[in-house]
Amino acid sequence: MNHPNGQNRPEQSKNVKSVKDSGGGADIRARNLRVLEALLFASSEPMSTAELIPFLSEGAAVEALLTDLQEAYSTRGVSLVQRGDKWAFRTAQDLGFLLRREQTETRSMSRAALETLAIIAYHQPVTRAEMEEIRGVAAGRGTLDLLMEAGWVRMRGRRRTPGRPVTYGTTEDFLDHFSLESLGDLPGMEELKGSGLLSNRLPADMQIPLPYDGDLRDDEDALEDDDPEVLAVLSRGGPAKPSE
Amino acid sequence: MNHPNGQNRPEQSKNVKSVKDSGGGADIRARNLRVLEALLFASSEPMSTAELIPFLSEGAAVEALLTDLQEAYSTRGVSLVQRGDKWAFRTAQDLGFLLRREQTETRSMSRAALETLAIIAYHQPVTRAEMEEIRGVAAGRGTLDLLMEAGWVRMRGRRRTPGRPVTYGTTEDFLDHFSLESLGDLPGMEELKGSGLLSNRLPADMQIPLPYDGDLRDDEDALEDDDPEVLAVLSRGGPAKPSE
Amino acid sequence: MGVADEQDWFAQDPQTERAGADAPDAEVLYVDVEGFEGPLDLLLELARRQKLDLANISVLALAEQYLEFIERVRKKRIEIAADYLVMAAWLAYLKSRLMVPQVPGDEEPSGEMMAALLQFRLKRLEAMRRASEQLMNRPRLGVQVFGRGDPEPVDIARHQVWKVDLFALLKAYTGLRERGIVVDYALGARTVWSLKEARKILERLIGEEGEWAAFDTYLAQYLVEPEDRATVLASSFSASLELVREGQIEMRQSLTFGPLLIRRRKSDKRNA
Repeated sequence: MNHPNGQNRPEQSKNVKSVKDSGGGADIRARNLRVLEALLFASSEPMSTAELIPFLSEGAAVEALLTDLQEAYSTRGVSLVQRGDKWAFRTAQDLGFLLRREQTETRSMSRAALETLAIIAYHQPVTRAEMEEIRGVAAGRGTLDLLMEAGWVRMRGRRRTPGRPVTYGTTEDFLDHFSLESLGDLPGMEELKGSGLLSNRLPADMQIPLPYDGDLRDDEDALEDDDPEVLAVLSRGGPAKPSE
Repeated sequence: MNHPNGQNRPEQSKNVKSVKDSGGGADIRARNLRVLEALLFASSEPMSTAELIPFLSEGAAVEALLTDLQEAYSTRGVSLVQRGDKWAFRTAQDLGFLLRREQTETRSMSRAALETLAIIAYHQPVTRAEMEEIRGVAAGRGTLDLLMEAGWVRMRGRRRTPGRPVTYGTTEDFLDHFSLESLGDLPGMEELKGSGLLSNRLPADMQIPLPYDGDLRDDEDALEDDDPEVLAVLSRGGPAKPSE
Repeated sequence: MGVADEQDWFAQDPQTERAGADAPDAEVLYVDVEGFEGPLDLLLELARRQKLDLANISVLALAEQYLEFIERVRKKRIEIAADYLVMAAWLAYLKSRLMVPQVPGDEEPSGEMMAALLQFRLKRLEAMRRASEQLMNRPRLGVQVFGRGDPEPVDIARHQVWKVDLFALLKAYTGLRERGIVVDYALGARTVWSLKEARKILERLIGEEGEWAAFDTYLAQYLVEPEDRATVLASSFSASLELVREGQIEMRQSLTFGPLLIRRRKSDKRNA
């Protein structure tokens, strides 16, 4: 989203009615909350704080405002939720049974695809060979394509090991779809961490990697735009922006 | 949105905690408000009370609930608005500017457009046929449209000749953009020669006309508002006020 | 624990509803192998029949069951994927390692290590399988949780700023006007003296005189047009050098940038 032009800023601050002595600060805060409300309500996609800040008053503490707003909506029919680094309004989870709609997309997803998705989510960054090792079976090319097309999985980079295999991870859409604030919210995460089952080695080593969707790791290289594997995905009609 | 299936209704009423004497009523009301909130938030279209009722508790006063909700949101960044007999959430009116962005892009003009503009500037009032004669090339419709969209060219009137062709001239914005106080500031033949823009080897009979952007000339008729060509420009997304 | 009968498996297996007890054996088996997502999946299923808790399974019994199963499938001449055979070979090796005590100095992983590894992989697969189920049971966007159904689009007003100045406008205009009258001042192509031409002219001009004369004076009539000067002088001078080399003329210059004198070589004429 583009930043507003310069004209909006002064208009915005002038509009704030600052009548009472200490009322000014409260008014500004109230206005910032309204602005956040309006922006997040109007968008169907989660928005980052960077996208929101330009609309707030100078030096506004956006995180604190968002937390306040989240609190204000905690008992309502819609909630303000955090999805990775972004925020969005979503219908309250407890009303799900009431609003439930049929969805065909995931119905058609094979057990293989769902297992692969779970492996990527819990083991990321993970290579295709590692996925195959965990499932004990060769992964069809179609499975990963399907997950990338759904927008849940992306290519992250290339592992700095012989053959430079592509590493995969989940996307922000994945968090949004499964109502997760972060990868730490993945179900059973604590238990899996404790059991050492997220390791590629025997638990004897007790080296427990956590799922990681941050920047490239030391052993990952960035994907080039003209990377043959990226191009192959694009030509198969995969996601246009795998690194988004 | 689909109506809930039959199973939901009983479950829904059971879920309501009705413990206290009058507290039960308040709980039901709060829940109904939450449900309305979620439904109206998630709906892709405004919803009628008839569509909302099946989701509410038995005998709920939907109109009163909607009015309450409207009241609750009256100071927020989004408002509950009534559209006919339907209801929807919309960005608060005073925050509409949040959803408007200005975007400027700098472009250079094609030679055809520049030449056409120059002809109009020097030869105005000028008809399309005359422009084509001077340029020696048929003018694309797009060129004139572009110049009108840029706000530099306007339709002046119609020439009182067979076919009553539209005459074109320049606008105030044109003068503004090129920092001309008036059309008289456009350099004449001698100045053009002096600046080296025109060579000295011009035929004796060549003339650079004196531009004219005054009132309608004797051979010009005013354009009517419902003139088909004016309407055609408007329908192509041309300037709303060509004579501005 | 003994080797389970195949009919037992099917009776207990919730995944293979298609395989009825009365179906022909071959078909049942075929369907069943296809029903598994690879050897690890098959092992996991076998392990589940043995014990619910993977931590307490007998890996040896598991290996035996697997090998037995594969053996029976092969006897029925049903093609099975290489993955299953590789696993069978590994399990056969595991079985041998488990049954024969480890010799000191043996570099190979012990049977116990291998068993632990298999157990780990089975547990990990089971964990991921459970995780995928839990994931699908999360409140999902578009199923139980909804975003804004009618998002309000951002209205982007695009302004085009044209990069045009008065000079460009005037240049376009004058260029256009001049383009219209291009015929009137079309000049002949620029003169270029070729060496051959220059030599011909020079030979004619020098004639038979045999007197010293300035190079320029010979060419005077050709040097009137300023734009021709360079080509006339350059080509004539080159041609004159050629004539000197052939011994037809002589050239003389008494000081730097002084006048260049030229005459037909007399001796040359005499000799001829």
